[in-house]
Amino acid sequence: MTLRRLILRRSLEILVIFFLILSGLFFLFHLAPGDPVSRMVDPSMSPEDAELLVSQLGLDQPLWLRYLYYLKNFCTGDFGISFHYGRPVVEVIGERLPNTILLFTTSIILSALAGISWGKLVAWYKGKRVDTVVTITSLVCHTLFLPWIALLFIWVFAYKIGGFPLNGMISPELWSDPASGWFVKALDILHHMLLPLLTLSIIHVGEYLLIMRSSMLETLSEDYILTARAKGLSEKRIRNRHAGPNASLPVVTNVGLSLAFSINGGALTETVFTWPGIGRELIFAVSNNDYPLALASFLFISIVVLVANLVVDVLYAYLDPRIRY
Amino acid sequence: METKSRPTETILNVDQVHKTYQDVRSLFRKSALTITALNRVSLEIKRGEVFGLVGASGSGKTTLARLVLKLEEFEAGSIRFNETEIRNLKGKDLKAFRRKVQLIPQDPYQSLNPYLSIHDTLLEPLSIHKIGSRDTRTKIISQSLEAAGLNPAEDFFTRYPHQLSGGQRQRAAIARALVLKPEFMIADEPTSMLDASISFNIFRLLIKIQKSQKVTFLFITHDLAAARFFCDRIAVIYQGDIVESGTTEKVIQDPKSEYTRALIRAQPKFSFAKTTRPT
Amino acid sequence: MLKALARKSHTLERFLEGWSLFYENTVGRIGLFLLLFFALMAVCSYIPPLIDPMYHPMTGVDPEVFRSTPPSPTHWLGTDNIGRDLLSQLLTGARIAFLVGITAAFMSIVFGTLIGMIAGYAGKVLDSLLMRFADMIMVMPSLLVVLLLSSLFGQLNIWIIVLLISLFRWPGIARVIRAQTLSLKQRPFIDMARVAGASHLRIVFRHILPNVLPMALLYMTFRVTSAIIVEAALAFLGFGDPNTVSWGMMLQWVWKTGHMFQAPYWLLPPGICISLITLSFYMMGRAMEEVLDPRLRKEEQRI
Amino acid sequence: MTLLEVENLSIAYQTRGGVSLAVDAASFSLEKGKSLGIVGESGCGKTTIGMGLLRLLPENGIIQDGKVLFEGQDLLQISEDEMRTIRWKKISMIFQAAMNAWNPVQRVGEQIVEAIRIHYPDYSRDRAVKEVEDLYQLVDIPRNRLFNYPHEYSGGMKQRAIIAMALTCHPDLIIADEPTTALDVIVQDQIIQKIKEIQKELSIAVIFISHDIGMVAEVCHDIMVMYKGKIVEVGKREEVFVTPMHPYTKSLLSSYLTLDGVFDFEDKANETVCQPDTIIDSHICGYIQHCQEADSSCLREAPRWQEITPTHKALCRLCK
Repeated sequence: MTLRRLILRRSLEILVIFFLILSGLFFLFHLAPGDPVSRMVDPSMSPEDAELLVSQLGLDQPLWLRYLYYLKNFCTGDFGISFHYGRPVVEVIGERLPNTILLFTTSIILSALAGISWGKLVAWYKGKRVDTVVTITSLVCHTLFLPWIALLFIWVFAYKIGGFPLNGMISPELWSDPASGWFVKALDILHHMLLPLLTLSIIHVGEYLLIMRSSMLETLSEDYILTARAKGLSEKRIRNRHAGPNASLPVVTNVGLSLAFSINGGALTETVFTWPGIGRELIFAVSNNDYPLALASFLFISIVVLVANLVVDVLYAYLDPRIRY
Repeated sequence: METKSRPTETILNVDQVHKTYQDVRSLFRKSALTITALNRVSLEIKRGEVFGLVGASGSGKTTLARLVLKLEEFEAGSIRFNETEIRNLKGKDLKAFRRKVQLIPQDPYQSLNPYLSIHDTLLEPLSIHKIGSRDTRTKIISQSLEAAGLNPAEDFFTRYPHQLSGGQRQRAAIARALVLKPEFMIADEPTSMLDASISFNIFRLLIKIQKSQKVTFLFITHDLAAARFFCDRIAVIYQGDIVESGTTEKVIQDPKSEYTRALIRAQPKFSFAKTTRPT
Repeated sequence: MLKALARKSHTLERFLEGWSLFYENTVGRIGLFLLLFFALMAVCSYIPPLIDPMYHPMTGVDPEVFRSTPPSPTHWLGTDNIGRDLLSQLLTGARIAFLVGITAAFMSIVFGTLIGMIAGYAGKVLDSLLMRFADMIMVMPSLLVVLLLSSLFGQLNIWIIVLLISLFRWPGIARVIRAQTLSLKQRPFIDMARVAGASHLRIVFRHILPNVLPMALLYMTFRVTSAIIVEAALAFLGFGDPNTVSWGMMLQWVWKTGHMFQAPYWLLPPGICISLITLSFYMMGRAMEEVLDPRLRKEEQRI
Repeated sequence: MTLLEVENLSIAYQTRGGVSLAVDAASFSLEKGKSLGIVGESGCGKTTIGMGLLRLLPENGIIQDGKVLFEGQDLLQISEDEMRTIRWKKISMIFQAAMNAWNPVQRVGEQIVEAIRIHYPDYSRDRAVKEVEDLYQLVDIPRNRLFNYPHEYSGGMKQRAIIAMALTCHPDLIIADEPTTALDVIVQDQIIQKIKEIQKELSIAVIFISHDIGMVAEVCHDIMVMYKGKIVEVGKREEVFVTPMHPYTKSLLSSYLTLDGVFDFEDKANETVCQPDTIIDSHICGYIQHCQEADSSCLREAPRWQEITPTHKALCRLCK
């Protein structure tokens, strides 16, 4: 199967899954105890506005019509008005989504790269002291409770030592200053991003490193490694050219499989560091009964996970010729 | 001693059996690849004989065995066992059929459930078919084990597969096939995983069983020499087609098909030894 | 003595062999001792309220304390801002963690094993349907879904949370068990059972189940950790069961009441406990994996 | 001229149960351009010898004692770096057909070119590719398959490509470890013929390891029979085949089924294989449980090497 065909097929599957999630959410919202109208319409709205919104969302129609309205509104990007912000939900999401993608993808890519390269080395020194120390450290890193370690980082680095911002993504005074150029702004974002990034990465590096280590050990007992040895290749070449690429395949698979779990961590990190991302928005919306926002945030988080899954699949097919042929 | 009763009676009749597989990997291609495992294969096995099916891996010989055992379905043709079509067997009839046809598997390391003791493994067919009381069951199990050359049988009751050697496991698998006293046994490359001297003893055991229990054998192998040793008649199968069949001696002495000739040519020659050693 | 007995019983023999391998494993041993420590904590959680009602983790308030106080002879770990004893909260937290972790993990194992075996054994349409369904659940962030549900259905009690966690965490196990079932199905002993006339039910429960059970138990330890983490995160975000104390909830209190910079004695213990209890289950799981997975101890078979 | 001389090679494996001896004081030699077959059951130590010669034992394998003199140089004494220059350039291997000897994510041609360029760093890539193409012609694989992935090859093709790779650096010795197991009978024969042909034409010495005594006899000048880690009989193939001396060799030959019935197998095969193994003193003959010729003296005394002809000898007290 060619790469293009694979992408097409996976995209199709993903569309179906997304459609199911979309429909599932609708029925959840409309069949849960309580009044669906009050969920979608801000109680503080004027009656005329509320009526307009009700007819726009089709909330006065029978269930199946409402469902069609819902699908149509999704396609046109109409998710209603956020109770809290008083603005169309899609605007809020549009602002938040890039921030989440920035933090999330950076941390996943960084930790996958670090996990693969360190795991490769550690496996090579199996049974030595380095191996034991690194393995146990990764175990500890992997099982650290994320919100707690985030609080700890804020307490230590931002409060005790200082030098790191306590929260947010930007320093407002710097951004309102017309004198600061794009480079300063980028640096400012990076400065704010460091602690959340570190938090997210620490959890993932541990996981990926452990997977890479055991995958590497398994690969080293494969027959083609023996061939490589018999060919007279140096150990380093065997490690980097033959064992490494094969061993990293399961790590890639695992990144894909645990993406949904990783996004949980992403949302928690955003919340603790008040990083203006979509995960934090969802948690905030749920706490404040801002249903339109919660619904839309969840949908977009699902889209992020699904697309990331697609990317991982394609990457895997690219790395393993047995998948595409 | 009973001489061959009605030697011409047919026990198994395979008629124009056709079986194809879809290549799973190309399921999403525009034209899904279909592999023909068996191409309108016909053969007839007489009661009491040893029939050999010789072919390379992937030639369809194991597929045929699985069809006869009713482990898989086939598209066209018919398989009749004792004049009964097995294709639509269900429920009670299927159970009765299962009692009469047994399999000696290829891989003794994989054919015994690692979590069952030898006794429990042999007990299972008896309890499925509700044969005998508790005491008679133990007796049947001992007899089967001893018939398969595991002496004394009681020593093996509590053992688990991983505590046995390869040859012993294969004997246990044979004993399991024997507990139901089948009429027809299929041996699917029963020695290909075993070392030469052990596999030779397994052959001898099978011959002994065949003689003493009057079982009909379908013997599946890739090795012409083994087929010659064991079989009355053989059929050579190549890529889903039976290219040749007849009595063993005739096929080997006077092969008609090109493939059979190639098979015979591929056998070790020992030309250096022939001249010095009497046959 | 034990060895003589073991020769008679296959299960016991395997268990003893596995146990000795497990115990030789440093990681496994550390995990086991940590776990025993937490079990002890959970057992001890019943003691403080018996000594004095003011040690009750939820309702007990020290009448002399009006704000969060550091460790003292009467409150070994200090108190929270309304004068509740932190130690007794911490001990109760251990109990809740065990309860949530083990029941949720057990339930997801039961779902996962059954669905995985059915999908793998039945194959064809049922297999693809079940696995697509599993894939769909797998791409849903469980924590966020539970959050969404709790906003729709109101405050969830601890049992509903456990049920929801297990409903969202079975697909991983189902996939593994399905893969194992598929490879078992290829193994000739399944064919042999069919040739002997065994029914599907018999094959699944007598021949496949015992072979996948060790793997299922192994995954249970990993599921315990994820269940504990999800529950703690929920509680941390304020969606826990308000009638129980959990470590996640303690963290939420210290965070929301703004004590995190002033009261390290309050911030540190719950976080350490959550991290360590998940670590201990994880370590046990890793050690078990090495015992169960023959590929990881290949050198033994190679002669 | 002697190419390889192995003296008293003992190799053991470290297991959880302790140290187990896999090869017990093996001594043999091989002339330049000749071929030697090692025959024995699985687990008799034949593969271990092959791996030991190249010092490619698994981590828990220990070479306890002995010398491996290759062109007069003891391979067990040189450093790992020096050993790497010996591997493939002087001694190469043809692996078991059942093994995944190819790295699944690299193109086959790439892997062969790598073997050349490691040992001849001054070769350009094009020159290396050219050489591989010639070798492909030699082993009858179409040139355009060179840069396919391993999974696109059939079993026989993979094996032929392995042979091509083994020849890349013009080695003096090739160790072929069960090169035809798991292949079809006809393909098996093709591979055997190919190895034979190459051995003759390029006059490369070959050590051919197999469980199949018939296969070994097809290819090799000399045959060495192993049982439970010990060499039990050595000789020219005619000698071993026509006048086998060790009871184990006899049983191997008598259980060998052939098309024309060269060997009479009816009477000699033993039925004692299923006796439970009991632990026996290590110094007495390891085959005693299955031996039909053993007498009471075999239980007391260690077996001795008996020389039948200058080239043919067996480790058995009874054969003369």
